[in-house]
Order: sequence, then structure tokens, then C-alpha cells
Amino acid sequence: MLKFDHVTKQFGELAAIDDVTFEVKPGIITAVIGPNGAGKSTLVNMAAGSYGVTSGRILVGDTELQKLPKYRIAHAGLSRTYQNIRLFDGMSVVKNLEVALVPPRVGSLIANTFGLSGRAAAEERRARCHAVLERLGLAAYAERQAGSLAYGQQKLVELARAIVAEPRVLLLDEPAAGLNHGETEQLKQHILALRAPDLAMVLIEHDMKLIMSISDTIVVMNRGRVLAQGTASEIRTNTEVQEAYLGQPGAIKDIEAAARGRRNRVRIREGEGLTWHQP
Amino acid sequence: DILIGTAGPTTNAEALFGTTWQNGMELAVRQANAAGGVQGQKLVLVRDDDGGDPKQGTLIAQKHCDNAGMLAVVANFNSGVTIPSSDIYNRCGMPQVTNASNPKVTKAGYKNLFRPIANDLSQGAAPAEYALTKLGAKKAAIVHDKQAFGQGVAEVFRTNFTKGGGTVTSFSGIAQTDVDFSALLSTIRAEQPDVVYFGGVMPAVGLFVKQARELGIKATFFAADSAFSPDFIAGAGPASEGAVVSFQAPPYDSSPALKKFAADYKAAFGEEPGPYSAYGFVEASIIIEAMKKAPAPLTRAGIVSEIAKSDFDGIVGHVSFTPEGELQKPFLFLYGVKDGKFDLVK
Amino acid sequence: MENPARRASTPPVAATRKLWPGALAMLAVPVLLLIVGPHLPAYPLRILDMILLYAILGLGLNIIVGYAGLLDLGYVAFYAIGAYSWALLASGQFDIHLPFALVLLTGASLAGFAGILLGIPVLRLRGDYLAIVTLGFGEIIRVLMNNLDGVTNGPQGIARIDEAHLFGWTLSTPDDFLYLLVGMLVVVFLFVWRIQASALGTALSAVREDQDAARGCGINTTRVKLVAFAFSAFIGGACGVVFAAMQRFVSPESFTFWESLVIVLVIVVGGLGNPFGALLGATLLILLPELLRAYADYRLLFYGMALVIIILARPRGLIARQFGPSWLMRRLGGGKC
Amino acid sequence: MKVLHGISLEVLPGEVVCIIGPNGAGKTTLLRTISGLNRATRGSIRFKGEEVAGLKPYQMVRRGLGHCPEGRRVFQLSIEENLITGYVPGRGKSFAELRDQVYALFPILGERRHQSAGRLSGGQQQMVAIGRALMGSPELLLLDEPSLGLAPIIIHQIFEIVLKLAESGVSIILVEQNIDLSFEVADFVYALEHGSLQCSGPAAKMAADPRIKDIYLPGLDGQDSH
Amino acid sequence: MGALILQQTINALTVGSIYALIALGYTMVYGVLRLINFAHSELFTAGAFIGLALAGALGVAGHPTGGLLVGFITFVIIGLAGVSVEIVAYRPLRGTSRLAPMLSALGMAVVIQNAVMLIGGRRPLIYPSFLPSGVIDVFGAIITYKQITIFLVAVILMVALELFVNRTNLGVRIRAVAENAETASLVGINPNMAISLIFFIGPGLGAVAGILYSSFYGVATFTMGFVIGMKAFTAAILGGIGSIPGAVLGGFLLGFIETFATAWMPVLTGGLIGTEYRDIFAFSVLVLILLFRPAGLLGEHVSEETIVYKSDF
Ligand SMILES: Nc1ncnc2c1ncn2[C@@H]1O[C@H](COP(=O)(O)OP(=O)(O)OP(=O)(O)O)[C@@H](O)[C@H]1O
Ligand SMILES: Nc1ncnc2c1ncn2[C@@H]1O[C@H](COP(=O)(O)OP(=O)(O)OP(=O)(O)O)[C@@H](O)[C@H]1O
Ligand SMILES: CC(C)C[C@H](N)C(=O)O
Ligand SMILES: [Mg+2]
Ligand SMILES: [Mg+2]
Repeated sequence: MLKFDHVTKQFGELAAIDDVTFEVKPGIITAVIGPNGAGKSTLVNMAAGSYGVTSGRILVGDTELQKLPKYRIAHAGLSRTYQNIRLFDGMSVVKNLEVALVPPRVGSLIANTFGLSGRAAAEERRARCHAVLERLGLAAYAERQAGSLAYGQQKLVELARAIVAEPRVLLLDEPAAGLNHGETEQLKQHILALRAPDLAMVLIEHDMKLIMSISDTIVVMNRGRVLAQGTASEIRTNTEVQEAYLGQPGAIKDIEAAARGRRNRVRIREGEGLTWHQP
Repeated sequence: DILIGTAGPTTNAEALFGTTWQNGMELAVRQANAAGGVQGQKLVLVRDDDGGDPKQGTLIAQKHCDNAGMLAVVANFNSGVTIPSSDIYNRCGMPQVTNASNPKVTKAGYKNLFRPIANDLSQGAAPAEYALTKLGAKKAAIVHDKQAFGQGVAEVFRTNFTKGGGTVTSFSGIAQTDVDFSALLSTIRAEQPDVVYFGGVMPAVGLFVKQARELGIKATFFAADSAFSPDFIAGAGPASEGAVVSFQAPPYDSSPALKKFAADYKAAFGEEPGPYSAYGFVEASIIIEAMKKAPAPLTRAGIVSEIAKSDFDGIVGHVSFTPEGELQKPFLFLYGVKDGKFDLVK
Repeated sequence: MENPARRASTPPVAATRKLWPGALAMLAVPVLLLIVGPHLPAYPLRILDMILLYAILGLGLNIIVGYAGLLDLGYVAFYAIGAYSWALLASGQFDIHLPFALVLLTGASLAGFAGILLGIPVLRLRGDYLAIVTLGFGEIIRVLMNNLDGVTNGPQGIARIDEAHLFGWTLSTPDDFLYLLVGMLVVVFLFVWRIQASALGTALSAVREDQDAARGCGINTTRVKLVAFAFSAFIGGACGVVFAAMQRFVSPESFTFWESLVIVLVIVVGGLGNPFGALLGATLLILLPELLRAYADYRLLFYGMALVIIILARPRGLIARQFGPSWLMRRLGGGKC
Repeated sequence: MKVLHGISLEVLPGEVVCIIGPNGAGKTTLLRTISGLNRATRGSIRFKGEEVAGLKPYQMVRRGLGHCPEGRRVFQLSIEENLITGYVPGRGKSFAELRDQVYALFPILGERRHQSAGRLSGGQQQMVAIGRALMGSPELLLLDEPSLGLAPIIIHQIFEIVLKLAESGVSIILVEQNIDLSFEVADFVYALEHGSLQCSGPAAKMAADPRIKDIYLPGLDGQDSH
Repeated sequence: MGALILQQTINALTVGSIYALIALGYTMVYGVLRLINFAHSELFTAGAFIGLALAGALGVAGHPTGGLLVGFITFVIIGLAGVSVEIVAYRPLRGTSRLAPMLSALGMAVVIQNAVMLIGGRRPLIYPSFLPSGVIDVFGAIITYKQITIFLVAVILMVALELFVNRTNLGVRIRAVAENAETASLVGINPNMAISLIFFIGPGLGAVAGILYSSFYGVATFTMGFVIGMKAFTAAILGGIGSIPGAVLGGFLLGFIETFATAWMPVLTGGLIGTEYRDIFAFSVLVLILLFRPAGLLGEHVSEETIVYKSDF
């Protein structure tokens, strides 16, 4: 569905993306992982039209996205979430979602505003937004100002905004960053529930547990190139990937050992037990 | 009390003109009160700031109209404000004496509107004649500030100068707020005109003349009324020497009446009179004189018909009006700057 | 498997709120104005007219500044275009004497068109760059009016403009204009209210909050801004026509940069993005200098101080963005929405 | 809006304290209150024996506090300039010394020292933010979700740094979602919910408590990612 | 012809220097607070008036060396005034919205202008020149020492400020505050100190510009700030907001556009378009330049992904 075809992105000297080719198929979840600065967000930004493409093509079906202005890319059925949240802070949560449902043509926009059908259309938009909020468990926040929500809730609102227009391609840039285990678990359920035969999903994440448990295929990027592609287990055991990204399996053990060693030496507040401040 | 209203610019770039103009009226009112007032009542001058803004001018006009005790106004200072405000004053029959010099001001034919000063037609014509005949000038460069007044007189000058056989080498507009004329002056210098006419007000006039001399332009400079002020000579310094300025009033030291006025003014306000102070005084006097003659009880209509019949010697000259409300015999004087002082040349 | 994102939508959670009592309460304002207004002496009445005129201008500018978040420092240009339309099409200048209703429409449309013409090249500029270009546009229009002597009569302005007649009714006294302005206010108010509540309003808010994200959501920001500019300019133009009909004289002096600033002040002091804010802001900003007349020389000094104090006291404006019938009902109804 | 309710918490010298809690629990608000960005409505904050409630953040920093805020907040200056902003003179080490330490920790930053930090990838920006906080040679370091958006390999590195800093006597308050590792590294844990303290205790005991496991560590006993 | 072009170039450089001097103050403040400091132009006027009063009190009117002293004292006085204005009228508004402080600044501009009018009077004041006098004749064009001095001052101040902002640690900290005062505070910078410093330097520079300006033209009026301020601000935008060399470049460019438009527009259009169209021409060039360089001549064009501020106002 979404295809990167020999895509290159140059920032001055730096080739942030260097001749990348891969395809994202509908109906499955494609994860993109890689070290910081590998170029994952750049890929998303190019697909969504935030960055121009230095060379190569990005296709959804037959449509060449790199030729379209950004808003047309959205109309072509691609939507995304941002690594650094970009909600419309001063607007209510529903309004945030409604933005994605604004009629694409200015003519219909004006007709909608002053015509008779406007009210019905507005009601319908609202209904769709509420339905999505309901599904993501955000219904209670519908009228809250988006900017006043806690980080995790904002991330969910962004997800809601991205799906309300029923996209064909959904790009999620680190949706779980900043979420705790429980929330990540919820998010995982939401993402799994979104899986549909006509929806191509790209998931960028650093949360390996999530990635490994949810993705159907994984693309590993490094220094602007595709380092490897495969299933979770293939990736997990790929030594190149370990070296560049996951770290040696032993690394965690080392930290744990160092921490234990220190704790044994320092022994701060050893004697205290657990205190429950609330029943 | 009998109220006389006035409105003029007292806070914007023309604030100096407006304020000293109103001070002139104030002086006339004070002197009338000292002499016993009118019909046993005291006169009060209600001063307002119209900011040179037509919109404010109309609001003030309405305010003055609504005030039943207000029997006459001296308003406004600027033509652009007088035109819309005269419409309102006309509706409430308010006697209106204006200082606005644009010829259009009296075109509406309002019977309650009077202009006791020369309009721009004479102000532009006299210098042109003087340049052609007395100075024998052939080429003139004309500059104006793109304001109603400045452009108006400049155009009159142009018409008269060409009609008299002279050539106009250039006719350029500047912005009223400009301070740097070097670019334009460099061009004018290349045209080598005999005279340069500047239609505009202070402080631009002063800067213009000064910068022209610095660039080595030798032509004789002509400027319109607002340059008739010590500020012009001080501002332009030695560069002002030889410049010719037109003004509707004789110099403050030219007659005993004006000398007395200048002294009284200084005593009352602690500063030298401004260029339009004598006019403010005359304009207020016209109203006061009319009030004195009008039958009791005083009404606006009564005062209007008395002003129309005005026939007396004001401190700047004889006052009597045509049916259009213009001065019967508009007076205009040309002054040359000589040894740092204004000297009547005509 | 069915795409769950396309599941049939459930009915909206929020039931249609009972807004009309609140709306009715607000309708009281124009009705009151119409009843009380004509009994006022002419001077306050004329001030009231000015307040209404600036309120309408504020409503118009609010579309750009308050809703779309674009600072327009040259709004006076549209106002000037409207004013000169009436001055040129209904005066001795060219001896054309068109009816008021027609010119109202023409002038407003011309202004709207100018808005589009300006908008097309400049709307991709951001923030202060846009502000300075609009400022430049305002100055360009004013200088043009001042220079095209053959058309606009230059700095001399156009005097003795026709008296306006609307459907057989002569507009000349301040109370004639009161009726006209109240009528216009209601229409324009409903117009902007509708914009605010519609998809267009949502799109504009999104542009205000974050243009890039808005584009990402499929909003053609340039077009939407253009529409906002056009509407806003249209209203400004209509106000200009009325202003010229009221003054029966126009000259470039009435359309300076300061005038643009005053209109921006009206909406910022009143409350950005709220139509009631424009009303309150206009009341304050027109009334204040008149009230301060008594202080003569100190008038503007106090005016400046008052501005600073008001802004310091209510930096987000006197009226909150959210204020409206539903907000009012919520407050009156004890917090339950 | 009242976000925190009567929280009492203590950090000892050289201790690593971890604060956990669901989104919106008030963890960030708590850190912001400590560093003076938010003012405590009531109560007292003592730092090195001195009452500091009401001090401005920069005053806190000059007394030895470092705060690496949520969401990175790097300046759109070059990397090196970002480090300059974080340097607090008169706290012992020279600028060059501290800067080289940071570059040693994150070599990529050294390589790009003159590049604008605004153009770094998310994770690289996080490194800048941490480095900048270290430039003040803090005695108490507040880290608000430092591992956010970092590759696993870098997260390991961050936790190693935390350990190293603690070894050298710096006290650390760590707000983390990555609970598995945090519980290993921390000495003491505070659990926050809805703005109030729910539970506190030594990390080891916390990790062992079934109730805590239920709430905060679902699936910890499941598969490890490696 | 050659002499004329040379003369006009000199004229342009002089006018440009004056715009640049004022633009520097705008840019300093703007760069830090993203605030259009409408009061700047009025502090510029106030500076000229205070300078005049000081010169009278010290009896040094017209002496270049006395001028240095007067300039220094005026810098400090107006600098402190600027700091107070910031504390009173802008600081309480920090973090509210962008328009509020801007309009508060507008209010302050009205206050200062009227205060100057009430204290200094409505009369244009004749200004003694503190600049050295004398002329050089270069190929038929006249250059005055005054022009040279003004040009040099503009360039020197630009270089000094640029070095200060980019090469000193204090400058870096100020830029950090400019971007985000809260975060700056978190890394140990006292934002208020940094902002006060800016409001000392910016208006102080404005005051010096006021003295130079009035010395150059020989007159000071209480209304002189508004228009020149607007032009200087335009110059600052043209050069790229917050960019110090940009402000100077913008100032010079505006000077050139105005001068050459005045000089040659009537000639080129055969008198069809006269000098009165100068401002239109200037603004049109501004629009054109911004269309091709939407962030000004030297402004850095940040990509949307890295933009700090989500909304414009
Ligand atoms: N606007 C830009 N200008 C210059 N360089 C950029 C820009 N945006 C990104 N880069 C560079 O491109 C590279 C890829 O960045 P990108 O944001 O795509 O990384 P990423 O894979 O998303 O990393 P992370 O996991 O940390 O978010 C980085 O080295 C970054 O510094
Ligand atoms: N400026 C604010 N205005 C209103 N509410 C706020 C503000 N800042 C925080 N809150 C509220 O305070 C609560 C606590 O927020 P805080 O950011 O401290 O949570 P957190 O524990 O750090 O969450 P996260 O894990 O998402 O970062 C949230 O419900 C949030 O909505
Ligand atoms: C400044 C003055 C000469 C004004 C002039 N009286 C006018 O009609 O506008
Ligand atoms: Mg990324
Ligand atoms: Mg947080």
C-alpha cells in the first residue's frame, strides 16, 4: 500500500535517508526501529509531506506522495502522529478530531458554513469524533482543552485524531513513548483493534516489548539505510541489529549487577519497609 | 456663561500650530471678559483636540452642537476636518469660523461658515508672481508634502508660474513626515532651477531648505505660511537666508496692534506666539464682535447674521465677508529672511 | 475483517443543548439599543454609532486575527476601499450616483476581492512577516488614495458625497445610522457566529493553533486563510461604505496605520476570538477618548495609561474566548452542561 | 487546579529515588515544584538544610540542582551552546572539563557540536538535555523520563550514567516509565497516583511486593525483550 | 551622471545607517521576546530630548567629545527607562499571549510620546550637532563628516552587538532565554536579568540613535519617532527577525530603495510615477523579497518540524 522507492533525503552534507526501498503492506503492522538518528522520523516526515524528498518516490497505490502538497497527502488517505506531540492545544479534544474531518474543498466548506446542510454535516462529524473517542476511552475528556491533558492522554488524542478520518495508511511515530506499562498495554490493544485489511500501519517505537509482541514485520534502519527486515524473532537474533540498536543481551544483566553491587555497598534506607499512604 | 467652542490638532505633529492658535482665541476671550464680557455674561472658550482627524472632528462638532449654551465655534484648523464637520455645524445652525485654507471648504455654500483668511489660491499665486516679475525667474522646481494644504498651494504656484511664462522643471511629492530630502535634492540640483517652491509645513520646510543649501543648491526658496515662524529661521540656520515665505498676516512687529498682541500673548502664556496665534485671536474676535452686536437673547442664528455683516479692523487687517463667507479682500504678505529675521518684501 | 475505523458512528454523546434562552438574552442588546438609542442626544448617539461601526470592524478583523491567528496590521486598507467606493460611486467626483444598497455590496465585494489579491501572494508568510506585509499593504492603499489625484482627488479628499438612501429611507442623522448599524451588527454577528461554529471555524482554529499540524490533517491552509481574508475584508469594506456615508467626506487621513492599530486594540482588549469581545472592546476604545476629553492636554497620556492598565489586568481580553450562550447557560444553570 | 496533595518525600545524599505513577499522576508537577517552576501552594521544601520553597529555578540550579525536563526542551542553538547555557560557573569544574565529560558520554554530540540542536533526532536531543543538566555539576539531579524515545542501547547507557553519578555522590530523582530497569537502579521508590503518595519503600521491597507488581508491573514476569 | 549616482549612494548609505541604528534596538528586543516594541521609537525620541537637555545642563552642546559624554549618560538613562518599561508593562504579560505585550507596548508608546510632548513641548527643538562638521568632495559628490560618522557608528555597533550575542557566554544565555525563558531558568539562567539587560541595551541604543539622528538633521520633535520607527522596524523584518546583521542590511537596503526610488522613479517612468510613490515602491520591494525569502534576508528559515512556536500569535 505504502511504498518507499529508492528514497533519499539529504540535509546538507548529511544523508538522513540513503536510498531506502521497502513496502508497507495493508492488513499488517510494520514496525520501523533503529538507533536514534537512524532516519525513522525523517521517513514519516517525508511520507506525510513535512519534508521534501531529495530523490526517489513514495507511493500510496499509484499516487506519488512526494509530488503532492501536504494537505493533499492527508486526503490521499495518509495520516500520522508526531514524535513530539502536536495537538491543537487551545481547542477541545473533539474539536481536535473534527479538524481531520473538515471538508477538503473550500467550496463545500463555505456551503457547509452557510448552507442548510451544514448543521447535519456538523452533527455527523461530531458523532464520528465521539465514536472514536469512545473507542479509545477518551469520551470523558471530549470537552477538555487538549493542552491541559496529561502527556499520555495527549498521545491518545493524537492517535484518535489520526484515525478519525479513516486513513488507508497510518504512521505512528513513537506512540508509546512516555506511557507506562499499563497504558502501553492499552495502546497495544487499540492498535491491534485498528488492524484491518485495507489499512497499512507503520509503527515506530523504541519499546521492544511492544514491538516484538505486536508487529508482523520489522524494518530496522541504521544511518539512513535499511539494515534488516524480518519477523520479530529474526530481528531479535540478528547480530548486526543487536550491535547497532538492541545492545548485547548481557548489557541489562551488567547494569543489574552493577546496581546490586552498589546497593550492597551503600545501603541507604535499608531498614525501611513499604509504607502504604492510602488504603 | 456664553460658550465658544474650538477644535484643532493639539497632540499630533501639528500640535504646536493647534495649541498656539487656540491660545490666540483664549487671549481674545480673556480680553473680552476683562472688558465686561458680552451682554453682561462671561465668555468661556471650550477647547478640544481633534487630532487632525475628520472622524474626531465630527464627534466634537456634534458635541458642540448638542451643547445649547454653545453659541459659536472656531473650527477647525485643518481643511480635511472642516469639510465634514461643517456639515454638522450647518445642521444645528452653529456659527462656524474656520482657519482651513483649502478653496473647497466654502464650496458647500453654508451660510453659517466663514473664513477670515486668504485661501490657498492667493497663497500660491502671489509667490509665483513675485518670482517671475521681481526675481525674473525662468525655471522652478516644486516640491509638496502630498497634504491637502501643501499640494494645493503647490499646484496653484505651478499654474501661475507656467501661466506667467516660466518652466517647471519638476513637481515632486514627498511624505509629510519625511526628514531626509537628500535624494530628491540631489536630483533637483541637477535641474538647476532659479527658484524652488516648497508646499508644506514645519519642520519639513526647515529641513528641506537646510539640506538643499548643504548640497549646494543656490536657488531662491519659497515656502508657504507655516514657515512663517522663528522656528524656520532657527531650524534652517544661515541656510534660511534669502528664503521667501508667504503668510496671511503681517509680522508681529509691523503694527502697534500686533506688537501689543505679541506682548500680551507672551505675558499670558509665557512663550512667543505661534504662526497662527494672531489668526486665532482674529477669529475669536469676529465672533465676539458679532455677539456684541447681536440682539439679546443671543442665538446662533443671530450671531450668524451679525458675522455676515462684520466690518471692522482686526489686528491683521480689515474683516468683511463675501456672501460665500470668504474674506472680501484677502490679504497675503511675502516675507524674505534677512539677517536672521523676517522682512516684508511685498 | 471490517476496518473498525469505519464502523457506523454512534449517536453524539452531547445532546443538543438548550441554547435559545441564552441566545434570547443576547438578542436583548440590539433591541435595547434600538429602543433607547433614538432618545439619546445626538452627541452620545453619534458616539454610539462609532462604537457600533468599530464593533463591526472588530468582528471582521476577528476572523483573521482571532480565529485564524494571523496578525493583520493593515485592516484599514479594506475599510478605505469601501469608503472610497461610496465616495466615488455616489458623488460629484465622476458624477456617478449609484444607490446605497448597490454600493454597499460593490464596495464590500471590492474589498473582499482586494483581500484575495493580497492574500494569494502573502499568505504563505508566517507571523510577523505577514504582519509587516499587511502593514505595508495598508500603507500602499493609503498612499495610492493620496496619490491618484485624478481618481481620488488625492489629499484633498472627496467632499459632498451623496446622502444615502436605502429602500426609500434617507440616512442622514445619527439615529438613521443607528438603525442601519444595529442591523448590520446583527447580520455580521450571526455571520461570524456561524463561521465560528462551523467546519470553517474549526479549520481556522486549527490554523491558529498549529498550521503545520493543520496541513497534516488535510486542511488546505492557504485556501482557508484566503477565505478568512476575503470574509474579513468584505466586512471591513462594508464598514467603509457606511463610514463614508456617515461623514459624507473621505480623505486619506482617515485611513492611517493608527486606525488599523485601533481595530486590533478593539479585539484584543475585548477578547480575541470572541464576537462579544469586539463589542465590548469597541465600546471601551471609542468611549474612553471621549470621556477623557475633559483632561485636555493629558488626554492621550491617560488614554495610553488606561490601555496599559486594561491589558495588564486582562491580558487575554475582557471576554474569554469560550464565552457564549452555552457558556452562559452553563454558568447560570449551576455548572451542569 | 490542585494537582498534588500533601506529598512528603525525602532524598538522601547519593541516593537514587524513583518516582512512578500512571500518566497524569503528577510526577512532572512534583519535579517542577521541587525546582521552583511551580510554586507549592503549601508546605516546605528543604535542600541541603535550607528552606528553598519559593526560590526561582535558577536559584535552585545555582545551589546545586539539575533538572532535565520532560520533553527535552533543548534550545535551537548549537549543541555546544546548549551546553554553555547549562554551565554554572563557580561550582568547581571548568566548562571545558565538564563539556569534555559530556562528549565522552555521548560521542555523537561531540561530533556535531556546532550543529543546531533543533535539527537532531528526538533521541539525540534527549542526550543534549541530559548533558546540559550535567553541566551545572548538580548535587541533586531531577530526571523526568530520561529514557523517553531512546534506543534500548542508549537507555542502558543512561542508566549506567545514573549509577555512575550516584556513585560519585549525586542524589537523583528519577521519573520513569521504564520500571524494570528503574527498580534495579533505584534505592527508594515513591508511587504516586492522582497527585498523592500511594506507597513508598526501598526499591527491592517494592519490586517484591505483589500488590505493586499488579498495579505497575503487569507482565514483568512475562517474557523479557531479549 | 556618475557624480549623481555617487551622491545618491552616499545619501542612501546615510539614511540607511539611521534606519539600521534604530532597527538594531528593535531586533535586540524582538529577538529575545518576539515583541514588537512599539515604545522603542518613542524612547528614541525621548533619548534625543534628554540628550538635548543634558547638553544644555552640561554646557557641551555641539562638541563632539561632549557628545560622547551626553550619549553615554543618555544611554544609561534611557536604558534604565527601558528596563522599567519592561518591568511595568511587559513582564506581567509574559507567557500570556503575543499580542498583549505588543499592545501594551503601544499604550506605552502613547504615554511616552505624550510625556515628551508635555515636558519637552510641542515646538520643534533646534538641535545642536554633536557630530564633527566638514565636507569632502569626491568626484563631484559631497560627503559630510556627519555622514561618515553615522555610517561608522552603525557598522561598529552592529559588529559589537553581533560579537556580544554570538561570541560571549552571556550572549548565548540571552539567546537561550529568547527561545524559552522557563527552560533557561531550569538550567540556571536568571531570565529576568537577561531580559533586563536586553531592555537596557535596546532602548539605550535607540536613545543614541535619537541623538545622532537629531544632531544630523538639526531638529527634534516629539512626534519624530513614530514614522521612522515604523520604517526601522520594517528594515528589521526585511533583514530577518532577530538577526543583527540583518537589521543593518535591512536598514541599508531600505535606504537604497527609498533613495533610488526618489531619484529615478520619475525619470524611468517618464514622470508617470513620481516621488510620491516612493513608499509604495519600498513596500512592494519588501513584499517581493519576503516572497522569495519568507524569513527575511538573513533570517534562518527553520523547517516546520523544528519550529519552536506552534502558533504565530
Ligand atoms: N531538519 C533537519 N535538518 C538537518 N538535519 C536533520 C533534520 N531533521 C533530522 N535531521 C537529521 O537526520 C537524522 C535522522 O533523524 P530522524 O529524526 O529521522 O531520526 P530518528 O530515526 O527518528 O531518531 P529518533 O529515534 O531519535 O527519533 C538525524 O541525524 C538528524 O540529526
Ligand atoms: N498547566 C496545567 N493546567 C491544568 N492542568 C495541569 C497543568 N499541568 C498539569 N496539569 C494536570 O495535572 C495532572 C498531573 O500532570 P503531570 O504532568 O504532573 O503528570 P505526570 O505524572 O508527569 O504524567 P505523565 O506520565 O503523562 O508525564 C494532569 O492531570 C494534568 O492534566
Ligand atoms: C497647516 C495649515 C496650513 C493647515 C491649513 N490651514 C489647512 O487648511 O489645512
Ligand atoms: Mg524520531
Ligand atoms: Mg510527566
